[in-house]
Amino acid sequence: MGLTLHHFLILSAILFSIGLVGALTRRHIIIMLICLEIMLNAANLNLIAFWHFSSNPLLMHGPLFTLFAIAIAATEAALGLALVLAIFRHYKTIDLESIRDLKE
Amino acid sequence: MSPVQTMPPRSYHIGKDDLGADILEVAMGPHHPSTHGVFRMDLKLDGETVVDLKPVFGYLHRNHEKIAEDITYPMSMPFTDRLDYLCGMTNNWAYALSAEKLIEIKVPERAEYIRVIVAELTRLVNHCLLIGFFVNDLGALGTPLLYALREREKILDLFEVLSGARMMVNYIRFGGVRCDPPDGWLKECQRIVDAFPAFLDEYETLLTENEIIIARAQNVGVVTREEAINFSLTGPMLRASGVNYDIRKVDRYGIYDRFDFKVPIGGHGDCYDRFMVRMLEMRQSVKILKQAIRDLPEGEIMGKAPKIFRPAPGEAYGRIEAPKGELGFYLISDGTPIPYRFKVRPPSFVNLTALRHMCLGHKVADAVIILGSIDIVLGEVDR
Amino acid sequence: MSLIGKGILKGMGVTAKNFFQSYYRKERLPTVEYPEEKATINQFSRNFPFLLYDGDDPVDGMRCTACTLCERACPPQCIYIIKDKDENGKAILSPRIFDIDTSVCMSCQLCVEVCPYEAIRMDSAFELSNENRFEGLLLNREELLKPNAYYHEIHPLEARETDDRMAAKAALAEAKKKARQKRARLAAKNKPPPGLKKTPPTRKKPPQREKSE
Amino acid sequence: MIVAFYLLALIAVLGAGLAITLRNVVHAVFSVLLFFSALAGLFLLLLAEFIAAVQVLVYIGSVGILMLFAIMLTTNVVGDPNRPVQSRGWVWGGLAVVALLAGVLLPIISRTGGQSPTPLSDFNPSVKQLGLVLMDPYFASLGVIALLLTAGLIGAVVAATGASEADQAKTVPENRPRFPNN
Amino acid sequence: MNNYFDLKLVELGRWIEAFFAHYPTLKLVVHLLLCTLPLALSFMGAFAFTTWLERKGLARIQNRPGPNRVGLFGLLQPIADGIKMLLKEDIVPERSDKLFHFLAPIMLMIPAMIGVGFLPLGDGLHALPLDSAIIFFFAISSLNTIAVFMAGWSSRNKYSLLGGMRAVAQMISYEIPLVLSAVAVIMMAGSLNAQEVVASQQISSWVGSGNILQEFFGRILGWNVFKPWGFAGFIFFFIAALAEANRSPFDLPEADSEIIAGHLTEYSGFKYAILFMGEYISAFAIAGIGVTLFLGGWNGPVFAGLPWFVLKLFSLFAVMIWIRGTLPRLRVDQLMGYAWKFLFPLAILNIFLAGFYHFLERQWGTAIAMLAGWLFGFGALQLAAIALSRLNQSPTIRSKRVYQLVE
Repeated sequence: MGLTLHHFLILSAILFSIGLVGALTRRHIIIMLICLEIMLNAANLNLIAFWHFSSNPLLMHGPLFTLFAIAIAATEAALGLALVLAIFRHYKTIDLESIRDLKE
Repeated sequence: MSPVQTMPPRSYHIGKDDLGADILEVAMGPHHPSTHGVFRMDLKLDGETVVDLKPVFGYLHRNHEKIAEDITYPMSMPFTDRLDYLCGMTNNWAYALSAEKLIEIKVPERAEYIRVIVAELTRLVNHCLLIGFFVNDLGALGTPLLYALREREKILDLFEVLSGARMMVNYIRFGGVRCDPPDGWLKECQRIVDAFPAFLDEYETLLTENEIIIARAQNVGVVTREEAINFSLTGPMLRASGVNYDIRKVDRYGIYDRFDFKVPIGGHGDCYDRFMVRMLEMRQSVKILKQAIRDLPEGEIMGKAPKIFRPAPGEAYGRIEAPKGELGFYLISDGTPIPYRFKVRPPSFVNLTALRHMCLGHKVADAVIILGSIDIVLGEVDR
Repeated sequence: MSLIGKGILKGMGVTAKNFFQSYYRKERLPTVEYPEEKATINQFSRNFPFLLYDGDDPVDGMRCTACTLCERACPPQCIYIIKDKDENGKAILSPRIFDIDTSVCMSCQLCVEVCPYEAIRMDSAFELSNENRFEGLLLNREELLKPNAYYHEIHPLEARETDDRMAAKAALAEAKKKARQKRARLAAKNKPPPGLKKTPPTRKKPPQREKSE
Repeated sequence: MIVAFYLLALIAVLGAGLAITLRNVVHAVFSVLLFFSALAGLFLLLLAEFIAAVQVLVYIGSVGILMLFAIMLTTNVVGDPNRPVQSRGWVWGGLAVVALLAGVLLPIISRTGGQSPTPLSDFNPSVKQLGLVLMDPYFASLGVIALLLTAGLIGAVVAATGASEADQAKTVPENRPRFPNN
Repeated sequence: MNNYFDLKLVELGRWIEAFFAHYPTLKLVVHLLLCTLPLALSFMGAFAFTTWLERKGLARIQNRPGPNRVGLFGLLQPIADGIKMLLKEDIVPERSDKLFHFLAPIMLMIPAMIGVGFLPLGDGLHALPLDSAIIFFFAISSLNTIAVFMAGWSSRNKYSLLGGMRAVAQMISYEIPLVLSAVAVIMMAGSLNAQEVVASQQISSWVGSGNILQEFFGRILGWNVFKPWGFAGFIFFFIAALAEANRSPFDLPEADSEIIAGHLTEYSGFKYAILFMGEYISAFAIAGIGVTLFLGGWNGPVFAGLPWFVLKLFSLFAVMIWIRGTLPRLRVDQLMGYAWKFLFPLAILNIFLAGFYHFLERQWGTAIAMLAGWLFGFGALQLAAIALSRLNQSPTIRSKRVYQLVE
């Protein structure tokens, strides 16, 4: 019973949900960004799994889009952390609970 | 001359910086690998930049001046070797000079020439050692230092043959020198002095144009002319800041007026200038040595010194151009053979006072180099 | 327009030169492998003092007359002399105890300069370490005494000078004694003059640090 | 092959789980790095070598370290023990996600049915094909991604330092005398 | 005679595996062991030898004989050091992060060992023959940044934190020029596979032909170093490799004259030895990749294959030792400025140069391309270097200082 697509889909679903739980429940901004990364990676895993079991893998669609996804995720992480720095410098705390008010 | 942009430090306040990261207090402790001997710097660092610096020394204080008030004048001559243990001869000469001011003793010609030869040899030893330690602080893992030590060994062997010991020479007496150089000594000294410029060229190709040293040492630890004079710096540090003040030219003590030599003057007063000024001074010392050995007269080496050295009451201040700066001895005698007051004016102690001013605003790595460029020897700083 | 890394390359050239020359040029590899090969000690180097004696019997051939000049001239005060007395209390001109604490001595050679009788000289042996910290480095008279032959062996030039000086002094003393005897004989022939008592010039003794017994 | 898959899956789930629950943020980041490397292993399992290499290079090499830098620049790394790790309504969040997982994802997965599980070992996709595909039909998107990356880079720099310049409105006392260049 | 040595080794491998022919799983395990075990052991042996080589080399540069007490010419000195390290007490600071303090040395060894696997040691000798080996190598080598951070962070002391942060910043900023200078080679070789890169570095027309002379030079003149963009790329690659492996002019993290031993301060005993070994083997790995990309991997005139690779590797390492004996250290901000404002733009320019060379070669053949490359290409790089150093006031451009000698 070789590896089938189901294995990978279930795994990426579980990982996605773990990421989502983390994002929703943790109060530390950086941990939230980390969970975001976990969710994105779960999606990548899905993409590659579908490409691997697709009918004509030589078209290279899977790796192509994963490459783009990784590039975007990296930029997003960089920007996210820059914003975290700005928030920390302004509010002197990075606890999500206390950062509520939009204006000063 | 490209404008020297001294890097203005971000902020001088002590305490939290804008990112809220607190100030790091680091004690570059007594036995830190790069402090020359037992010397501590209490640094306050903001990230990498030095915000405050407090030099702490006294670890090597041996109570030299108080002991000197218990023993007779000639008995404290061997103690002067222990002041700046790298150049024993110049310490002896400074003490002898001030003692000879207390009692007028005619120093014979041959002794004067030997004193000049021996002092210039110590200047060579001190300067090439300093450059070795300075580049070692820059990180060059000891290669230039070991070349310097190799040259120093030759000169120390000369001292050993002449005075019996390599560093604790105790060679110069009031009114002359202790013993005559044995016959082979002058030929050997001539050979070493002739071979020295070759070593200096090799040292210069290794160090002066090295881009990394230029990048690390230029515009670091800048001391302007006025600041140098206000801090009463002396010696190569003063001349690197552009002040033309060399005691050999100013006082014309001994027979320095007979030799023609130049005094190198730096333009920027930063670490690189101090390093270059010492390099050029070594070449001038070789020039003096050549002239001194050439016309060394015959004759006896000891003036008519009284058996018991009992000067009339009074005071005297003798100073010479030691390799590190102006080394002075201030003696007050009250008619007995024992000095009433024996005060040493060490050059590296006075130069050290400028350390804090030079290091503020620079990085930790620069603070280490600035300390290296001041050329302190703790025996002299703590006395 | 200089190549960017020219200074660094020239520096590397110097180290390369040193690397290769250290294989064939002696001057580039001056290290001495200490325990196997020893560097020659030059005859002028000095380390710790030792006492000289002529002839073969150390005690009575000793030149030192316990005049304690060197004890007073020693800056760290590390020499300790007690004069010798024979059985009926008359002082003999030689030290019963002559100790040098080599852990205190800083080998400054002042004692050699001061000594009028050429009795103390500087040795150049430097392997002196021993396991006993206190008594080990305190050398008493027996350990300090060394024959004149040993002195000739370690400092040949200096030893010869000292011997010539001693010989000249002895000859001078001989001539003076002969002259005195001649004068005495002459005076004994024509009525002996009253003996004048010559008092040695009194010297104000420099303040003596009290020796801790 | 199955054993490798289950092992890597376990490590991945462990890494992600730990990342959420650990109190010390630095430990959380290290566990996420473990998660990323497990994922790289899975990509290798799926014969997407280049993507595994990029994953290691981008995620573990730079994003991980970016996180560590961000933590270094902001304080309270260990997180004060008295505050609860999760925000207040964490129970409801967890329940919502589980409901989403069971209700929506799993049924869809079960309906897709297995594609033809092509035997794993017959083809080995080389980077050259990816390069060719990247060049001819998708060249425009490559350009767009490049622009996006540069914009992101500049944006991050402005965001991070911009804020600090504003704080430094107060002038820096010019106390070191400018060296008169003689 | 060529790659005779490698074929023999591969045959030996096949012969051993033949014993387990009828247990497929065992055969797989043995195959894996044969790929990795000799590699690991040989590189640990190489590590021991290089510590001796380094101490002897540095000593001879400094006019002293170097270790010669333990064994003949001091050859047993590394073993003596190893035993000493084993016996030394392993002190773990009390408030440190025990788990990560323990993990850091392991985390440093992993990328070093995997990185070494990607090197094409000989014709058939390639531990991890991945299609995208070079990119994987750079990915893995970025792992030891994390290990250095872990070491610096977990020992919870001022100096190691300072050292750790310096090391991380330095490694990140030198990874870019490292990868970019490799990109030029990959672009010209046309593939990421290490074996193909090596194969592309021999003049195939000459190697096939009969006469001895062309055979001899064919395998040398093909190396990338003799091409204009290859030589410039090799210089940038080597400088970045020095920084990546924390070697001499950039050994900021363990700058003993400033912060005691950087992230290694709190390590003692065998953990320190492992960290030390990890550093050396990652330096080996990066030097190996440098040899593969620029110095023609295992190509060599008479006995191509493993001997040539080892010879080039150790000669590159000898140059590292030589540099360590001469050059002083750069300051942190200069080091960063040098990477971002000097090496990075030049590496990009080098890629354009390679493209220009490729186009010329297509049009008018290699001779003209070589000529044009060396004249214009190198001139352009030199001009760019001068412009850049003038831009950020680097030391080389500052006017030479003149010192008056006054009376």
